[in-house]
Amino acid sequence: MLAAIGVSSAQELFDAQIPPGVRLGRALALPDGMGEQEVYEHLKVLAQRNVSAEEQLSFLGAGMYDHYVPAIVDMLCERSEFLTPYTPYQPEVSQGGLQVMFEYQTAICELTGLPVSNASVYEGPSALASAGYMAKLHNGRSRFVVSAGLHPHSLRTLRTYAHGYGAEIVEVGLHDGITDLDAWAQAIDEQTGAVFFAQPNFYGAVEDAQRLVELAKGGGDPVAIAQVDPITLAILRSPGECGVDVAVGEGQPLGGRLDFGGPSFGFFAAREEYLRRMPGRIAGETVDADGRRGFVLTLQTREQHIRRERATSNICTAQALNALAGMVHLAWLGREGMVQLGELLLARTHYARQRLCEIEGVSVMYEQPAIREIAVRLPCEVAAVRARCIAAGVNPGVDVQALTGRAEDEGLLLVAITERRSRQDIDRLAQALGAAVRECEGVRV
Amino acid sequence: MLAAIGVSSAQELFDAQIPPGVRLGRALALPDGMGEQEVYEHLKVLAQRNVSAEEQLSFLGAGMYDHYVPAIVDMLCERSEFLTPYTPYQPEVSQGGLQVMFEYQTAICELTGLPVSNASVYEGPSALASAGYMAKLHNGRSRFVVSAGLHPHSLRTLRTYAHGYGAEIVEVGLHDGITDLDAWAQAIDEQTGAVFFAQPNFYGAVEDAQRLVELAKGGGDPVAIAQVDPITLAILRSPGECGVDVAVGEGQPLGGRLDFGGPSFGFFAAREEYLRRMPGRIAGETVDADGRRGFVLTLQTREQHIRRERATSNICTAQALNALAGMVHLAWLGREGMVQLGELLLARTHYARQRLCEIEGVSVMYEQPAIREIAVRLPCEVAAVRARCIAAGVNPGVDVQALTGRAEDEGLLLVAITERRSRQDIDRLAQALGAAVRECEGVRV
Amino acid sequence: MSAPSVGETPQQRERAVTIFQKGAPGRSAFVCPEIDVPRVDPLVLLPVHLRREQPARLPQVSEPEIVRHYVRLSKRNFDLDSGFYPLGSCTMKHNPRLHERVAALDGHSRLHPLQDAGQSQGAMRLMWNLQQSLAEISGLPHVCLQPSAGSHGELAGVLLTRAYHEDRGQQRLKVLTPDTSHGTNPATVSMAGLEVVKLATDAAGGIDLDDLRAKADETVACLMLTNPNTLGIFDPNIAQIAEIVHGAGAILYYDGANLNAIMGFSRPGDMGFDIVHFNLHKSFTQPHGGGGPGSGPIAVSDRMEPYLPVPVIQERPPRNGDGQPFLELSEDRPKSIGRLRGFHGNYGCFVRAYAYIRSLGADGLRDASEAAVINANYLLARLRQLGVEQHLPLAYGQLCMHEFVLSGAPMKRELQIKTLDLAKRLLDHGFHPPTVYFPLLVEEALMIEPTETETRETLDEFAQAIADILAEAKQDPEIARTAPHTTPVRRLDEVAAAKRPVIRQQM
Amino acid sequence: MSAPSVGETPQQRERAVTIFQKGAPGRSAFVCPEIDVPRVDPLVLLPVHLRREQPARLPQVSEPEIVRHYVRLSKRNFDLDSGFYPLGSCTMKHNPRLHERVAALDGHSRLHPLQDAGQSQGAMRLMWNLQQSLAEISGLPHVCLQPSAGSHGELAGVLLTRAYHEDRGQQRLKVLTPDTSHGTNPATVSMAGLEVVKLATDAAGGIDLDDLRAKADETVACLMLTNPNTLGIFDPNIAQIAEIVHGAGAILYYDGANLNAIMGFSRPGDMGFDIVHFNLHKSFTQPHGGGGPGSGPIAVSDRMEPYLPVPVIQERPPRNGDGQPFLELSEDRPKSIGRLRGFHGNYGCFVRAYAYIRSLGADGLRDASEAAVINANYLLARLRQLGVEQHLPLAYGQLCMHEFVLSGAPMKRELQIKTLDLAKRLLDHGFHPPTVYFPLLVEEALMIEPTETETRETLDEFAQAIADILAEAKQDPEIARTAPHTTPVRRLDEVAAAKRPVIRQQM
Ligand SMILES: Cc1ncc(COP(=O)(O)O)c(C=O)c1O
Ligand SMILES: Cc1ncc(COP(=O)(O)O)c(C=O)c1O
Repeated sequence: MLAAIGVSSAQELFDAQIPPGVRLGRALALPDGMGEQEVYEHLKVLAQRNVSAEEQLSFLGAGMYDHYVPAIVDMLCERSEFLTPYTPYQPEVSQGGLQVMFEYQTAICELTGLPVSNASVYEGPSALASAGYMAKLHNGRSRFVVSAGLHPHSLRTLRTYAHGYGAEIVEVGLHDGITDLDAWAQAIDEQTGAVFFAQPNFYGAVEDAQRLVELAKGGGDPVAIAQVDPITLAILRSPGECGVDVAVGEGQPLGGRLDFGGPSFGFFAAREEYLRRMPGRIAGETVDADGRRGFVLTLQTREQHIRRERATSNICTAQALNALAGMVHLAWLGREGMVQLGELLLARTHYARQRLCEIEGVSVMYEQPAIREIAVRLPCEVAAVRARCIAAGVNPGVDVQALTGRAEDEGLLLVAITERRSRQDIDRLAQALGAAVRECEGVRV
Repeated sequence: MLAAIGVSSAQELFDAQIPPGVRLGRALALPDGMGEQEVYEHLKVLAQRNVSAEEQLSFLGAGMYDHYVPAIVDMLCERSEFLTPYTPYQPEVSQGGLQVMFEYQTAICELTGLPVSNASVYEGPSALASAGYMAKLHNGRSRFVVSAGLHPHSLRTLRTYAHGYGAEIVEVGLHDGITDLDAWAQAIDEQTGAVFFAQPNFYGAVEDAQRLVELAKGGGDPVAIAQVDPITLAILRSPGECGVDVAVGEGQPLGGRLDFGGPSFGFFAAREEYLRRMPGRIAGETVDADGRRGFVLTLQTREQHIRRERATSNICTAQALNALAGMVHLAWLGREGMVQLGELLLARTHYARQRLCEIEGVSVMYEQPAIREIAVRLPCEVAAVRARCIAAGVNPGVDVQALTGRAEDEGLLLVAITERRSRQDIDRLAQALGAAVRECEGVRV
Repeated sequence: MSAPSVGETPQQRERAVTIFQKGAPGRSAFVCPEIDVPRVDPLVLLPVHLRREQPARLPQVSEPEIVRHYVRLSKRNFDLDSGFYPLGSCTMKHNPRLHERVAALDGHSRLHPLQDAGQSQGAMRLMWNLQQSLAEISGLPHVCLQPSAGSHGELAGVLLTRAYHEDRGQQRLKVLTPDTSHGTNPATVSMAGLEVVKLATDAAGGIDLDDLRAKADETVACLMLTNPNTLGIFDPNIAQIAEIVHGAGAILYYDGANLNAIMGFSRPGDMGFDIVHFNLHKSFTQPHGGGGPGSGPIAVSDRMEPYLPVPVIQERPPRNGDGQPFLELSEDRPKSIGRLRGFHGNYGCFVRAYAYIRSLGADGLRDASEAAVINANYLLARLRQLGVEQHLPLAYGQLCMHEFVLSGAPMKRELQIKTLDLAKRLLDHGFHPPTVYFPLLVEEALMIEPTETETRETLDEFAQAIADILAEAKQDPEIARTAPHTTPVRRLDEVAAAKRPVIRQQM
Repeated sequence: MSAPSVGETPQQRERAVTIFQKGAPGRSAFVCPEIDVPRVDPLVLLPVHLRREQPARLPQVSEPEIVRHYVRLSKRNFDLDSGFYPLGSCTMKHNPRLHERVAALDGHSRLHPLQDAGQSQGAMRLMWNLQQSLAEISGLPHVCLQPSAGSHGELAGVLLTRAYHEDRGQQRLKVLTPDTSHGTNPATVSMAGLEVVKLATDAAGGIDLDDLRAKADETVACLMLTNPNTLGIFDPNIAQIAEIVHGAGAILYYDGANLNAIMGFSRPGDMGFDIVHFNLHKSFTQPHGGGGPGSGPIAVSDRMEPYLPVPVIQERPPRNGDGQPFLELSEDRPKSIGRLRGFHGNYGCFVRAYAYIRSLGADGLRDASEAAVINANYLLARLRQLGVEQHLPLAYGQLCMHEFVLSGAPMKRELQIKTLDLAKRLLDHGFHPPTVYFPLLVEEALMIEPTETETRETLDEFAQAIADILAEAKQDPEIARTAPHTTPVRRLDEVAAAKRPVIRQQM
């Protein structure tokens, strides 16, 4: 091949192009390569140094959840035809991927009750931050009012982005576990470009989303942005029904692995008027030269490769495969199934709330409804209690304050209940937590 | 749908066809059905009650081996297009499967050095028994001479089949771990229809296969049938080169999981003259109506669906998917790779032989070469030594006598070394075995 | 490669090239682990006279080449996940992917067959539970899971009947099989050293009782039967058949390939059968893999039990401290016919079948059979509605169980297309054809088994395709006679293949 | 469905029907676990005013329907495992399946991101090792793995430069990008609240140094560059460029999308770059998934380190008794730009990239870049040999790095087919076309990146296909202009799609 190129060595090819001053001139200081078997063994050893949700009875949640992902999701996502293509730049040979995007958009529209959806963004928190950018492009205002009920990662990501595109953030606190309605109403004014809240919020509490939007729209004309948990949307009043303008969220509960936090997908849906300012790919329907129905990436004039610095977002590679997983999971759950699942989670979370609050000294954080996650207040150091539970084989959930850093969150434990956690598992949790609390109380006394 | 059929209920459909006397009339006494998640959890609990080769350092072999199966094998075998079709009865839409069979046959011919191969049979021992049936069809003689070096399962399966198709079995013992050549020569006469031996034999020893065949052909005109281990065939003199007529074997080392013993595949290769008496499917090359190269199931007049009671075998469903795994594994190992692998196993097995025989009281069973399995003699009860090793986290191999039931096999431990067992692993084995032997010796004294 | 013509599909343009014709010297995928032990001269470890002379000419290809080769090849297959596959007698029902997931768990897939009993109780329990389930489903109490496929189960069964009679000092050499029987039945009989005697089929599609009575004497070892039979007809005289066979001192063998018709509705044991084989790869949805693996467990009555193959699982008192009976494999059975293969059978298939049975449960299995029978009858009715019957009449009866057989004889006469042509033309419509030319006693047979996992929409489309092909043939039979037109290759010359067999890549 | 015509392929015959148009009421795949806790009125647990009014109209389909639907859909995609995919700037190299296997291990795939540090040391170690490797490969010591893709890494980088300058009390609002830059670069600049200033390309395909000198002043925050650039040209003036930019007090940002050209040969850090983003889904073979997931870690120089996003991994003294440093995620970084997303980044992609780096090792990575550059130059030479150059000249230079850009302008003029037509006609030949119409400064651009994992045979076939298409166009340009002819759908009307957008299934 070198002869065909007209050089006598590969080195020549590089030397002809890379100036001497910037040649590396030595081997990279990396370990030698290994055969497949050795790499497998090495990665397996690393995996064994982690404790997975498959080995430990775990109630961790706070943004990522151990839902049961049906086998067909893996099977479909592993198909070369879905796994290995690039973004569908040649629609004639990408109808599979494009139709999946179209179906996914349909599903997200149905879930959120909003008329338009893109084909996925990176993940939840950055989706929220991107919604802020879209709001800024929409009305040019740079005052954002945010509920403290947002996931702390969302809040921080929004701050990072907002510092970039120039927006100031006003935080509204909670009352009995949900956004303080009075403070919320007061904070929102005519200068407010967008308002943000989470449903259910980070603490698991169901907000009165409709009221939040009404109050927001009463105080000005902000873009109302909700970060929603998709698994709850079959039973919870939908963003569309609540008057929300933009609904975003973390898609991991739909077909996603835990994967130590990623990759998953973010979803992004909005009212019609935002269509041409949406970030990301959008698949649209059309016909081919012979009149066959087909799908293409559409409204690309929003996008970076066409509009460059005037693009509505910089996103390019998104999360198509994860969105496929989400779509397949949704089809598998089905119309009635997803409602049944919602009711199951609601019932089990209620049971967990009751069982945990039977423990001496443990109380519920709020009186609000909760669907698959609940925050309880412990009478002693959360870290110590957690350590004891974990030693007993039960990971009781997330230490809230460690994540939020808020003083008022001291003692809060966030417990996630998925369909994989049976009544028996919840009883085991109650027992372990009870024992741990008693021990810690004993130590304190 | 019932209306279209013209019945008013499903019950009617059944009652019209199944006479009252043989209706079940009650529900089956089986547990209720479960959702996917519950079935998964149940099967996982069962899996956890097994100790897999992934969890335990294991030197078990004796017919099934823990070789490293590359990831592409799983990926290809899980593709719907290979996993879910039936036997390729419609060649125009089965060219994938048929070409794989054709390639597989080529690979088996190359490995065995024989010109014809079928597309797989069930597994190793029954492949040997089927070869006996073919020999009987070939020359009508019903006296079989077998080496005691055959795998005990092969020997027993052959007996079962032979009782059916009518053949008497004369067993020839071993000498220094390999077939006793004198006894072998003596046992074979003009009435002998077939002779059977294993290469390497059950005890891991490499036979002088060429000599065995020479002696057999010297004593009469039997069909010479060898059961061979495919993983050794890249370095070992091939059956074809040794004058063997029929080579069969267990295909599990090629692309197979352990699967607690199955499914795997059996391979079956022979000299040209046996082609029209081979059992099983055979893919052959042809052309289509436009002259394109294509593949079909061929020589079907041997088979049960055409020839019925005069078929050369009753086999129908065989092991196509496992044969695909084998073919992919072989392509992955490649021409040089398989030789390198053979040399690696040879070297490591030699090392293991040395390390184990350094243990006081442990001796090697034979002086013959061994490629990836070796039998050593312990000075004390094998069961007791094994139990101690297992308690120490090392499964040292197979208790030979428990499998063969032969008095002379007392004290024998059969140790399998695959490329997944490193020098360090072998050292760990030597240490565990040494300690166990010392303890058992101590107990005995 | 010449310029793509519009008439040729992309796959047709691609010529078949085997993996042996690809690659180049020096290419490979495998990186062999280093020899980490002290070097010893390999010729000392394995002397030259034992070493291979001619290297095995395996492929020399990189991993990307392997992947691309086989992925492309896979696309030249029709598969059940992509389309309707109504292959009669094969029960092409949906293969749930959950089964692949659980079968792949390390504790199942990486478990060595000689792992100590104490460290494989999960596997033994699974096998035990599966045995109990199959016993209940078949109405026969003793199960051996060992046989590798249906035909292997048949061999086990026929050897069992031999052992049974021999144990009673009887030499019974004849096996009765109806002319509708599957080819494996007579082939098995020969392999087991017995002799086939054919039974005639009566006008209703069942066994001709007179013929049976005439032939069922003290030389008969057993009768092999599937019920419903390969015509999809449940033999209304099954009770009398059993009586006659048993009356003659012979054994009744049930070929379980058609079990999908009757699960939870009727049981071979209750019909009087002594032995049944199951095809886990049919009724219990082990994927077919393009021709295996399968699994063919057998269940038998008390009197056959002593002869069951070894090993069998036995329950012992609890040992692991978990209060559960300890399970063990035992080879200690003096009257056993012996082993049929290595180890304990196709465990990987057991896992899938067991997962299936636990998923469906008692009601689900019954529902499956019910839906299978409804689907078959619906499709039959739909074909009638479309007037297909005129050219493709039902061979026997009015209703059917889970499958039915049409005769293509009128079609051949009137429309000048054969069953084979119809089948090939169905390929152009994106359907896998039914089983053709079987059973042998039906002229130009077309054997259709839709299974329970197909939707009504699919059945409607399939019926319409058949009607369309018949209509097309009325206009121009040549289209079907030269079909298929759009498959990766067109009609293949099977005669040439058999005449001068090329069965491996020339190098 | 009408009768299959011979001119239409089977896939063309099949009309697109979404999953929402399939199924029927009552059908479903999911069996919900029973409510195993005491029943409480659901309306008490979640009052009606919080409940959904209109049900979400999700599909009502059985599992077999879902499987068949999506398997069939998958077959309407072109994929890398089945064919050559020389999409310039996208590095479509083979995706080893080992990576999928290891990423699926429970300890990786089922690990919760908030699992306690003591119970996730394997994951932290993997991330740490990956960071160290990326630092060595790029020549920049500090790595943050968090960004979700290349563009996200760019955002991180531009925010870092802002933070850097702000920390020095400087308001620098301009970002220089060459006109060859990828669209994500200018788009990112705007999102970060800065302003794009375009730089001209010189005759050799590099940055116009005069233009750079004129624009590099104290208002400039940074220069964003990829090197080799999107023309496949390694900028020979890179040292001067760095000098000029640094001289102006600005930061040098490296868009790492083209890293596959130089691994082990040259390092952005050594060229003077302060920040680099990696595309693990390009250079490090994370599969593209039809449009993600990706992962876009960044590496930075010492002076940028204080501003890195949180969290970062830190080494602490051993704690688990294994003698290994204990690794922890820390958010305690006062000057950090903050978080860019939830949790720690796309760990699943890290596993694959890490497996890749360990598989190849130092030499393997260098070999990969070497082969990528050889393959690109070989393909270029091959096209020249076939006389393609006449119609499709190389846009700049004589040699190239890992990719090259042809101009279709002469072809359009002389043969009356556009780059788009050539691309569409390549589809009929079974090849994925190169990137087209990018970079923008090349008329009718065709950007070809073969990658290192393709064989010479494939490159030869591809070159031949291009030559054939040109020859065919000479005879009859209409064939290419109406191409593709054999794909599942033919050329699609993108204008109509955008004019009246239908972006979800009407129900
Ligand atoms: C009626 C009948 N009996 C027996 C068999 C043989 O089963 P197997 O292929 O599993 O050996 C079949 C398979 O098609 C069959 O249809
Ligand atoms: C040169 C260049 N820069 C940046 C990007 C953006 O990367 P990503 O798609 O990962 O966001 C791309 C992707 O095509 C690219 O080619």
